[in-house]
Order: sequence, then structure tokens, then C-alpha cells
Amino acid sequence: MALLEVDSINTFYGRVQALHGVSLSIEEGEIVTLIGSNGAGKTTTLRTISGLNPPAKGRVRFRGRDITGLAPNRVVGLGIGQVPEGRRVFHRMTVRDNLFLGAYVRNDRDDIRGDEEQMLTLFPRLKERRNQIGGTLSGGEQQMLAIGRALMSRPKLLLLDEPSLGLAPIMVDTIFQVIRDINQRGTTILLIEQNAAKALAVANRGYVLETGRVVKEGTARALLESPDVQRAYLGI
Amino acid sequence: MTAPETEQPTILALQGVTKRFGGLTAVGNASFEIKKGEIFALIGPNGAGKTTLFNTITGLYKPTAGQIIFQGRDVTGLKPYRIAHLGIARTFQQIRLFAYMSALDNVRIGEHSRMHAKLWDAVFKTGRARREEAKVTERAMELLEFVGIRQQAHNYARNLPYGHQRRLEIARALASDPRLLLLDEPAAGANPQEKRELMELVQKVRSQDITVLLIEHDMKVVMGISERIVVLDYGEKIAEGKPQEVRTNPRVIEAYLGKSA
Amino acid sequence: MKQPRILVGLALASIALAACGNSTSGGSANKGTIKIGVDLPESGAETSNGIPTLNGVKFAVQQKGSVDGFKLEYFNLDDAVNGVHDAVKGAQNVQQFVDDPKVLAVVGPFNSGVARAEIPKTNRAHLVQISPANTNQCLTKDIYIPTALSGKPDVDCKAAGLPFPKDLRPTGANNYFRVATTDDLQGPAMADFALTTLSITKVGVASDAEAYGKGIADTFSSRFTGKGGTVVKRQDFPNASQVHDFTSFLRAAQRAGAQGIYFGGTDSNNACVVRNQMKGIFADSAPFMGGDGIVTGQCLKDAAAQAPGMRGTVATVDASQRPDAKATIDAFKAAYPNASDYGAYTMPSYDCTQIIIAAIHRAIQANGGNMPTRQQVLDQMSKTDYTGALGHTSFDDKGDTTNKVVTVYEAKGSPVDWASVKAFDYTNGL
Amino acid sequence: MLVVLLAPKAASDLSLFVQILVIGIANGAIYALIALGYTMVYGIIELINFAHGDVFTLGAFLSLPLLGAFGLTEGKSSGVSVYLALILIAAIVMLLTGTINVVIERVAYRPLRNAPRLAPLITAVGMSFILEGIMYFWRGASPIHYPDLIPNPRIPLLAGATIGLKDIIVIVVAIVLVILLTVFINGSKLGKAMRATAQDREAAQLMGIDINRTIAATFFIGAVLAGAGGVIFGLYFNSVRFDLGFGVGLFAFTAAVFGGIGNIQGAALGGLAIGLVQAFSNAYYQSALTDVWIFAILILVLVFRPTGLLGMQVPER
Amino acid sequence: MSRQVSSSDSAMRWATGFFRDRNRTIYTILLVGALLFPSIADITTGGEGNHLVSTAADAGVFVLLAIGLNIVVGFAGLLDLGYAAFFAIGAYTYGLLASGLLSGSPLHQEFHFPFWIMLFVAMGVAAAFGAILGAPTLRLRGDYLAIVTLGFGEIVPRIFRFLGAGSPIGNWTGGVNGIAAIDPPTLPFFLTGPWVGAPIQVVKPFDFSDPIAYPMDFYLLILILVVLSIFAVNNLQNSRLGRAWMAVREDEVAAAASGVNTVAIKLLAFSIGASFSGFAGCYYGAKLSTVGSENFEFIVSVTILIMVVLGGMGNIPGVIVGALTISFVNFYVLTNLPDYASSIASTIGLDFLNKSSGDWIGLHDEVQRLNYLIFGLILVVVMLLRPQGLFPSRIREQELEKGTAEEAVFDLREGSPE
Repeated sequence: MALLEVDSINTFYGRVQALHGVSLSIEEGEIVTLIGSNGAGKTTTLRTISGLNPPAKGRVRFRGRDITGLAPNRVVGLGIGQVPEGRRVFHRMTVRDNLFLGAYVRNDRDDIRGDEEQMLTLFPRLKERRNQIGGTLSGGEQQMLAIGRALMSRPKLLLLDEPSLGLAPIMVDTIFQVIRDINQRGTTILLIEQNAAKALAVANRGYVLETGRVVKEGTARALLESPDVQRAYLGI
Repeated sequence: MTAPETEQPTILALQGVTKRFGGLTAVGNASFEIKKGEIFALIGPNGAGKTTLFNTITGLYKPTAGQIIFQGRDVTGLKPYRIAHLGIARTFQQIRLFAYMSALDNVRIGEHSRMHAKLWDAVFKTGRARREEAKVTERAMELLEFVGIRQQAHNYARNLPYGHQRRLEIARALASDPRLLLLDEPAAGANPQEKRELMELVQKVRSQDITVLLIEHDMKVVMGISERIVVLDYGEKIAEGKPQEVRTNPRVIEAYLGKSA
Repeated sequence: MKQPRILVGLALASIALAACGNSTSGGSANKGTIKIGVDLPESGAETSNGIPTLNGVKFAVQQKGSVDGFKLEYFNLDDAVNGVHDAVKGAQNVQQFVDDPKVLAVVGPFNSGVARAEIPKTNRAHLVQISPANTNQCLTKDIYIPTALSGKPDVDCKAAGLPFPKDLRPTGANNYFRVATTDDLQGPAMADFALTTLSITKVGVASDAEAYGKGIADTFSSRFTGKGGTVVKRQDFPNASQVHDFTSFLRAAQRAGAQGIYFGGTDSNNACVVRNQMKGIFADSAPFMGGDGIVTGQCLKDAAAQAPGMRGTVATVDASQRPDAKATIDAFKAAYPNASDYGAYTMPSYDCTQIIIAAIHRAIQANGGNMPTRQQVLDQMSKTDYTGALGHTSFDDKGDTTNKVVTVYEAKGSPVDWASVKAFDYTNGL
Repeated sequence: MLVVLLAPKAASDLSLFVQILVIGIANGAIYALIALGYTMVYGIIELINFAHGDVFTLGAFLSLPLLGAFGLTEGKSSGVSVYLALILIAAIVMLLTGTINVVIERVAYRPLRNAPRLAPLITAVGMSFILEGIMYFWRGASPIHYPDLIPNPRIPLLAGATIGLKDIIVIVVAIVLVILLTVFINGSKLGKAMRATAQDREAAQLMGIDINRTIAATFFIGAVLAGAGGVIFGLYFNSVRFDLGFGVGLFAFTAAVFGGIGNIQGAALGGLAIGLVQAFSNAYYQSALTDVWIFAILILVLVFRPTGLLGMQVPER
Repeated sequence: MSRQVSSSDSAMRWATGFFRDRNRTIYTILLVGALLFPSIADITTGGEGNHLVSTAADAGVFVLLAIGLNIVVGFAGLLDLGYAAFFAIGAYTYGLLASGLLSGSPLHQEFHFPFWIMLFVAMGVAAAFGAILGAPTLRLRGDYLAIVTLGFGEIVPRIFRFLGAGSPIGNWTGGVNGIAAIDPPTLPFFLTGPWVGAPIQVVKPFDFSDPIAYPMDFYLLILILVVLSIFAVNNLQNSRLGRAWMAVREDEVAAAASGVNTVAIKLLAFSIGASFSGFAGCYYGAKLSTVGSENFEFIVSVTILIMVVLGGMGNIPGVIVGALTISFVNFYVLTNLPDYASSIASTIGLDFLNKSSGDWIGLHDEVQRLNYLIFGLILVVVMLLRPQGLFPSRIREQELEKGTAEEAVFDLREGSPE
């Protein structure tokens, strides 16, 4: 049984239909990436999974349970963490408070403290800044904080929305390394990236979205070698 | 595509421009010159102060110290609209169109500063106002044509596809008839095809005798079109030069590009 | 287009509804209807002022029923907005009377400030207006504080910020009458009472800054200081109804040596909340004084435990003390049995209505039994020579009553109620 | 400037000066309690909750029948049992106003959370009318005497000035509530959730925070404080009126902005400042201009320091 | 020039036609209704429609006010919670310069300028105050601007109330008592000449000093003023200026970077918006012949704002309908409801309800006590049902669909790092 199953969802913004029957599935332990151009519906797919934009039609199943239409906070509680586009760290709260809030759905106080230490070890730059407020961090640091925060809920599945957007090349490398590390520690990852080459380099499988529809899917290798993908998304 | 003559006059000169927010130095002592007619890129890691520098040049922020000279005139601390009048136009990192106005109206806003109809004309819809409207509309359509989205003229900006929104933003900037165009990450979120088209458009703009200053993370774009590059890190300039020189500069590699670039 | 049609529908419905009026008839007659407009504050915090006063008019109209074959009706409008009297609403109300050709006279308003806004409108229409309760001197006289009060040169109304009577009467002729006497007597009456009966010489004075409240506070102060007393602290509260804490003022007055407080204003402007807040700052025996604006049941409630010891003046005779008026009052109380139906201005408004009906009667006679014009009614008003619940009333050339009595009331007894304790007759001057 | 204006007054009659100071602080404490509700609600959903002042008045109105039910009448009840009963009554009222405010949020604001910004503002005004209308219908438009239940022995301060027991109670209660609230917001999980929701609603949801419940909790806490304020107001001034919340609420809101809207200590400070300005202006200057001073100071503060006295000085993005 | 937006040409033409028609339909209905209203009022009330006409004229004042506030709130997106202040300034300008009041001021000179000139003077004075208030405050972020305007709205009536007799600088405003006996308008000779009089009788004598003809005259006057205003505002909206207002509303930073002097544009919106209320205030003072500070309190500002929002911000016909609806509720429904209630009660045999007994003060007064509640309920229910207003502009409609709350406006003075 797949960890996450998205079954032909239609999602609207007002009257505008953003997704037309998108289906995908993710197995435990995988890194799956969604690639596509801007406006193709990648972020909408993520928001539909996490409950921010409930679908008008179709189902979302997580570990066999139907989570369609659940409120986002409930979805988090079930084990889906999300790093939203644009990082969205709490600017007026300290790094530690940000991490603390990441564990909001958990009640095991001591473990939370332990996890917090772990995150600070995972991201040494955050450790130096643990009592600084989020707004004073640089873009890369904020991205790390956002990832660390999402991990604090101990998600089974982590949704990452454009983690490299607007980051310097050197920072992009670091972030992708982090993604690999997290996955190796046992977190399944759904990754949205406009940097298709890098995304496919870390992913096991991928889906290509165009105008709200899945137009292609396959292993990362297969996609990397597909001429269509190469022409449209890899710029070769 | 012709490279500019080496001895073009300076169009924009930054002299020790510094911007601090509280204790945080966003831009520290930035100094460089842009020659008339060139395509000039500003790169650097996140938080290096690139957008802050743009905001400072276009008057959204007042610099804490330093001077900004545009076409020989000190424009430091002028209001944004004054700077736009003087001939600096820009786009934004996160697209900032007037979402609920048509593409045409977006461009016509760009022409605002070049219009002369007074309150009286507006209230009574005088002949002068009508004539001016017609002229402005015609030119706005030409600009939409120039960036290649004429067919979108009557659509709300927010309903345009992403790539067209980027183009519309450029059309709006061009409407104020600038001498210098500032582009803030124009290729962000674009696919390779769009990036190629964008590079062509930038060249086309430059061929209209408009100098271009851009911020961009995409090295293919930066290296592909810019003639000179300045690298900022933590608010300080760490390198300046032709793409080739910058690409191989060890400090740039360490602070910004990393091994893979 | 759906919405516009609904709106048109609403508009039509509104017009249809407008056809139902709220005039109440009394008696039967067939020559037509004559209406008496009544403008009083009838709702909210003003209920205790307006309703007993309105009852006086109702009672008089119901008693008479008709005059010379014309059916008599009263047509009452409320000049309170959100529960507080409002000059603009008053002006709109009298405009409505002016617009209605059957209205030959207006009783009201209650508040002098409202009267100032209304008189120009009724004056242009030559419509008689008679108030049971207005006391501000500048409605009829040019002098705000006469020499006789203060010992200083006259202060005229303009200097006090109020228009001259002639400014309110664009036609140049008078159309305004009243049965209460004026504040240049009401304030001094309390000053005389404080100095002679209460034997105090230092007071703090405040007002709600309205024409009425400031008027009595000023005339009180003039008389009080003129006769050797001292006003140790003076303050006006132009938004008194929104003030919840008067203790700063009371504290300052007490520190300055005040033995009592005079507050010119109405209970709807929190006058009697001031009394309650004197507790703990002044001794309980320290008097709290004011004008007719505090001689109300609401005031007793607001002052609560502090109510005993309040004194207020009313600028008319206390009808209940006149044996001649007993029959009328008893009849009224039989028709209006609730305690809250009767107030200090019930009999004055009853007399006002009787005076108007008499004038209309004379006008009909003068017009050969036909419906008189407003001007004809007006012409008859100045010839008034009427004896009623308040005693004898006639009008001087300004429209003021010649019956110049001010009664002092005190809150006392158990349960606490207002009782008249002294009357000052100033018919022959101060 | 204030020092220049007040110093000679203090020198000429120190006793009066201290007395006025006490009045100002006590009034300020009440403003502070109400301002907290404005500041919290604005902080979390950027809504000027015009109905909040009326929730405060409702607190006072709701306590009136409870006083009767507990057999507390003016002049007859005294002793420790009065205080115990009052604490119980205050607790019931706080619970009631809190619940009512949650209902108001549910009915009038939550459905409009994604509507144009002005729509909830208008419903807030509408709710204000509704609450005032209910109180008007219930008790009429005239001032209502609130039983005077607490003895007010005066305790000497300096220079012959005194402070009443009531003043002390008001001030202490306000300080305690502000401290409790600050600790709660900064330390507790729900408090952190409130701050997170205030900063980025969507991101907060992604942390697993139920923003509807968090916003409701904010309304609840704000109204609990307002309800307490209402009871204290009644006991202190012994007079309440259905439209009291409008004027007092406006000043409390001013206090919240003055201190830096969204900031708890700022609201308390702002309340204090407004109470003092009001007391001194009423006592020493034209009371007619008191409100003008208050609003003029508000405008000046905003023009020169747009985020208020203690406003956030942190980059927003 | 209208902003036609649609994906294909034919759809665009259809949409343009339709939307144009909608506004045109509303305008036509309103104008016809306005012209017929006096006759209808007269017929339905049996010749006593004067009061209705007069009330309708008062509603016209609010239409003017709503049109003016719509410029500030609807076009430029600036929340103004103190708009009544400008209304007050307009009314006092006329009141002071066309009554005897100033003879009691330190000037010792009264003025009686003609109404027709004062209309424009009041407009100018209000506009100037709009600019004076706007200049230092328009740089403020959205809600802070709203609060400052609220403060200004509170200060103005209080200052008018303070500057009466006994103020340190003398009596300039009549204080708490306001101004009474303000001059009615008088017509210039050529309009009142013999040809409009009894001999010809084509039109009723148009004479403001005649108290009987008065409501009709004022009604016609406000109708003319409203029509002129609609004309002017429509042109403004479709001009370079209207476009700039919209741009500032959408994105202030982008507008500034595109060369729009945002502060000047906002100032202009404030000023022009204020000028309409000056206009309205002058008329209001003349019609009532009295002006008092208590008629320009916060509640008035809020009421006008409600009219704008309820009608549909940014859409002129919508705003007019909003103003008429709220005026109808305020001046008519709520005023007459107690009477209807008590007459209905007596018709259906429940007359005992009309008697007061104990706590029950009679149905009439009990219903009157419900006014606040009813008005509040109407506001809440209407906003819940139609958050975008009755006739929203198309832009607002779309915004609502997407569910965007307006973004906080960027602070141009002190920014923050990227």
C-alpha cells in the first residue's frame, strides 16, 4: 500500500480550475518530485494534499486513511509535514519558538526538547542563532529553519515546495544535501522544484505537470532521459 | 547583437551606498558604475543586499550613507516617482502587477508620469484629456506588442500566464520611457524555454538604447547576457568584472557559486 | 435586473405605509381637522422628560375633543436621536409640521437648544410655537446676564454665544411663547436659596455647556458671587453624556473649599451621576443643586443613595400646591394612573395646549367660523389671558409669561422624592 | 512637555496632584483591561473589533442580575462574604462575556475571514449596535445605578492625599491580569499558537495549529478581560449605561494603538497614559478639550512613530 | 474608457455590453424614480407628500456623501473613518458665513454670503482640510491611516463644540449650541423673475424662502447636485487619475516605481473626496437652517462607510443604491416602525400591547427601543449574505471569488531588508 495516494483530484480557486484529475502515489521511503512550469499546478497539488485547498472532486489517502477535506492542522497531526513556498517562518519569533511550534501536534515534552537539539545539530547555522528572531535570518537560514520546523512534527511524509527558489547556487547545493539526509533518516519526501535537473538528481521518481494535469510520470532516470523533459525542463 | 563601445559614458554610479536597518547592514559601502548601453548583472548569495540595493536606487529606501548618481545627477533619497520620472524603471522579484487591472491599464499606468491632463480635464473629460488618452492607449498597445503579449491587452493581469506576467511587468516599466531598466530576478520560476525568450527580450530592450541592470541567480542567464557583473556578499562588493573573470574568482566560488557552478 | 425591481418595490411599499399616520383623534366633528404639533424628546434617556409632558397635551386634547366643529388632533414627533434630544431632529420635525397645512400650532420643544433650531422654521411659516419647558432667556430676550444679577454691565446674548431673539425670527414678528419663566430667574433663585436657606458661601459650578445648562450655571454664578458668595471652581463638560468620571473636577472643587456643587444640566447628560460621585469626596450632607433638568425621577435613581440633599429649581408654579389645580390634576391622574405619567411639566404642557386651543377658538370666531390661517392663530396668541393649573398666564410682547415664579424642590423623604420647599416670585423683579 | 505643564500644578497643591494621579491611574487600569482585547484581536485577525467596548459594557450589565441573585444590595451587604460573592460573580460574568464574544466571532467574523477587508469591519459595527440594542432594550437608555458594595476607606498617601480601597483593588486587579496575560502569551503553547496565527495564518495551520480554535480563544480571553473590566467599572463608578462601551471603547482602542497595536504591554501602557491625560486635563485644564488632546496625541504618535510606543521594531518580511 | 476584460473578442463585447447595461439600467431606474418620486409621494399620501420629499432630499445628502467617500475608500483604497469631519466642515463653513453667528465672535461682523457661491467655497474649504489632514498622514500604512482619520473625525466636532462662547479665543462656532437661523438659499433675479410666477404657472415658484414650497425646491436642488456629481465622478474614474487611484489601491510600491506620485495621488483622493462632503454639508446646513456638532459624530462616518461598503465599493451606482437603502432604513423604516407596530397591534386586536403596564412601556416604545438592534441585525445579515455589497464593481467581485484579503500596504519610509 502506498504511503500517499492522490486519486484524480480537481481543485478550484474561485471559478478557476487549477487541477484536472491529478493522480499520484508515493511509497514509503521515496523521494518523489513534481516538476512543471509555473502555474502548472504543482503548489496547488501540495496544498490539496495538506488540506489548504480541499479538492472539489477526487480523494487523497494517507496510510490507507481518507484524508480528503481534512483541515490542515489535522493533516499535520496524521504525519504530513509541509515546508511552504517562500519558507514562511514566523518572523517575530525566535528560532527556538519556531521549532517549538513545529512540534505543536505532539505532546511528548521531553522528546520535543531532544528533537530540538537534533535539529540544531542538523543545521549548525541555526544553533548559533537559536535565540535570534526569524525575520533576521538570511534566506538560506530561513529555508533551513522552515525544514527543521516541519521535521519537528516527526512527519512520515514531508512536502517541500520549491526549497531552492531564490537561493544562491551554493545554498541550493546545501539544501539538496539536506533533503537527501532527511530521506536517509526515514522521511518520505514529495519535492516540488522548478530546478528540474537538481530535483530529478535526488528523486527516485517524478511526475510532470502541465496546466493542471499529469502528463508524464516515471523514474527519475527515465524522466532525465526523456527528450520532452529535456527540451522543456532541463534546457538541454 | 553589438557589444557597446568601451568608452561609453557612465549612466549610473554608486558611491559608497550603505543601507542599515537597525543594527543590520543590508548594503555596505557598495560602489560601482554602469556604462550607458550595457547589460550589467548583480549577483550574490541570499541576504547579500541585492534587492535592498535596487530598492535604494529606485527610492523605496533612503540610503544610510553614500550617493547615487544617475546621468550625472545626484538622485540620492529622491522619491520613487521622481526617480521614475528621471528615467529609471524596474521590475520586482515577486511580480507586482496591478492584478485586477487589465494588461493595457497596467501599461498605461507606466505612462502616468508622461501625461499632462489636469484635474479639470479629468472631471470634464475635455478634448485634451480624450486626445491624450488615445495617444497613451496607442503607445501602450505598441509596448504590449514589443514584449509579445498584445493579444492579452484586455485581460486582467492576474489571469495572465506567469511568463506573460513577467513580460507585462517589463512592458509597464518600459512605458515610463526609461534610460535604465532594473530587472529583479526576471528568470525566477521560468522554464528553460521561457528563459531563452527572456534573454532575447532583454537584448531587444538594450537595442532600444536602454541600459539594463539585473539581479539573477540563474547562472546561465547571467553569464549568457551580461557584459559585466558585480558580486555582493553580506552587503559588500567582493568581485566585479566580465562574466569569465567572475566565474573563476575564488572568492565568488567560495561565497556564492559553490563547486557545482 | 432583480435588485432594482426590489428597490422600487420597497419604495412603493414605503409610500403606501406612509399613508398610515399616528395622529390620534378625540371627539367627533365634521368641519375638518385641526392638528396641534407636539415636538418633545420621547425616547431613551429623555423618556422621563418627554412622556409626562406629552401626556399633558394628550389630556388637554382629549378633554376638548373639538373646537368650533373642527376635530382636534395632536401630532407628536420625537426629537430624541439615540435617546438624547437633538436640535437637527427637532428642526426636521417642525419642518414636518410646517409641511402639514392642518397643523395650526406647535407645542414644544422641551430643550432650549432644540428651540433655537426650530423657531426660525416655524417663524417663516407664521406658525405658533409654545413651549412648556424652555427657560433659556435668549430665546426671547437680548440680555443674557442683566446688571441686576451681577452688578456688572449687562452681558448680551451674542456675547454669550447665543443668537439674539431677532436672529431666530426671520420674519421679524414673534411666533414663540412659553409658560415657564426664564433662566435669568431660575439660576438666581437657587443662588438665593443657597445663600439664605442653605447658608453656604463657596460652591463648585459645572454645566453640560448647553444653552440651558450653561445658562443656569452662569446666572447662578452671577447672582451667587453678586450676593457675596464665591465660585471656587468652574468647568463645562460639552460632552457630559459621554463622561463617566467627574471625580477629577469634584476633587479639585473640594480642595478649593467648595461646600456644595451646582450643576447646570439635564439627567440625560449625567447630571445626577455627578451627585453620586460626590460620595467620598464631599460629606454626604453637602448639597447638590441644579435646575429643572435634575428634578426628575431618573435623577433620583442616578444619585441612588446620594439622592437626599439634592435641590433643584423649576421655572413654574408647582401646580400641585395650588388648590385651584387640584381638580385638573386629579382628573389627569385618573386618566393616566402610572406614577411615571405625571411630571413637573405635565401641567405646564396642559396649560400650553389650553392656551393654544383658546387662541384657535378665537381665530375661528374671527374668521367667521372657518378654518383660520396660521397667521390668524398667531394674532390671537398675544391676546392670551388665561387662568389654569399654573395660575394666571398672559404673554408680554416678547412671548414670555407674566407669571414669573420659580419653585425650589428638594429630594427627601422615604422613599426619596422631590418635594417643593420654597417658591420665589420674581414677578416684580429680582 | 507634560512635565512642564504639570510641575507647577504639582507644586502649588501636591495633595490635589497626587489625588488626580490616583484617579488617572485607576481609570487607566480600566482602559488597559479593555485595550488588551482590542490589541489581541487586532493582532490576530487585523480587525478593529468595534463590538469589544460593548462586550465590556455587557459585562457590567450581566453582573447586575447576578448581584441580585447573590443577595448583594447596597447598604445591606458587607464583610468577607461580599468579596467572595463578587469574585464568583466576576468569574461567571467573565465566562459569559468570553462565551458571547466567541459566539460573535463565530457568527459575524469567521464567515467573512476571506471576504474583503471592510466586510468584517461593518459586521463589527453591526454587532456593536446589536449588543447596545440588547442592553438598551433590556435596561433602557438612562444611566443605571450600580450598587456600591465595596467600602472605600481612604488610606493616606503623601502630602495629605489619600487612596481609596477601591482604587487599590482596581489597580491591583488590572496589574495582575496584565501579568498573567503576558506570561500566558509568551510562555504557553496556546499563547505561542496565537502569536504564530497572528503572524502567518497559513503557516500556523501547517504547524498543526487549529486556527479557528486559536482565534476563538483570543476572542475568549479578550472578552474575559473586558468582562472583568465591566464588573470593576460598575463597582468603581457605580453607574453604567448601555452605550458606555462606545466612548470607553474608543479610548481603549486609542490606548491600544498608542501603545503599539498587537503589543500587550503597549496596551497597558497606552491605557495608563490615556487615563492620566484625561484626569489631569479634566482637573487642571478645559475638560472640553480632554478628548481632543487624547486624539491629537494619538495622531502625533502615529505620524512620528507609526507602530506606537512599544510597537514591533522587527522587520516584517 | 471602460476596463473590458474577457478572453475572447466576442465574449468581451458581450460582457462589455452587459456590464455597461447594468450600470446604465440602474442609473435610468434611479433617475426616473427620482423624477417621479414627488408625484408618487403626493398621490399616495393624499397630497401630503411634502414630508416624504423632504426626507428624500436628506437621503440625497447621503448619496453625495457616499459618492465622495467612495472616491477615498472605493477608488483609492484608503480607509477613512472620519469622513463626517469634512461634512461638518462644509456645514459649518456655510453656517458661519451665512448667519448672524460671527457678529458674536471677536470679528463683530456677520456675513451673509449667497448659498450658490458658498456651495463652492464649502467644497474648497473641505478639500483644503482634506489636504491638510492628508499631507502628514497619508504615508501611513492602511489601518493606521484609518485610525488617524478616526482621530481627526473625533477631534473636529469636539473643536467645534469647544470654540463656543467662553472659549479662550471667543465664540467662533456657537459651541455646544451650534448655529441656528442659517440663511436659506435665495435665487438670483433671473430665476425668480415674473415668468415663473403666478401669471404663467409653468413651474411652481422656485422659492426657498417659502416654507411650503421648500421641500420640493430642496429636493430638486439636491437632485441636480447629485446628477452633476455622478457625471464628474464617472469622468474621474475613467481618467488618468482614476487609473492611478486604482493602481495605488492595488499595489502602492509598484505604482510608485511606475512613476505615480503616490502621496500626491492619495492626497488628491482625500481632497476630492472631502470636497463632496463639503458640498453636501453646505446644502445640509442650508436646508435645516441649523448646524450642530452632535450631527457629525463617529456614527455618521460609519454610516456613510456602511453605505459605500453595502452598495459595493468602487461602483458608483452601487454606492448610490447603498446610500439610498441605508437612508431608507434609517429615515423611514426605523422611524416609523414603532407606529406600524402599534397600529398593527390595535388592528389585529392586540391593543393591550399598546398600553404600558409595569416594566412594559407599550409596544410603540418597546419597538422604538429595538432600533439599535434592528439596524445592527440588518448590517450583519446583509454583510454575511453579500460581503461584496449589493452591486460590487467587477473588480471586487473577482477579488472576492479568489478570496484575497487586501495586503498590508508597504511602508515607504522605513522598509525592511529583503
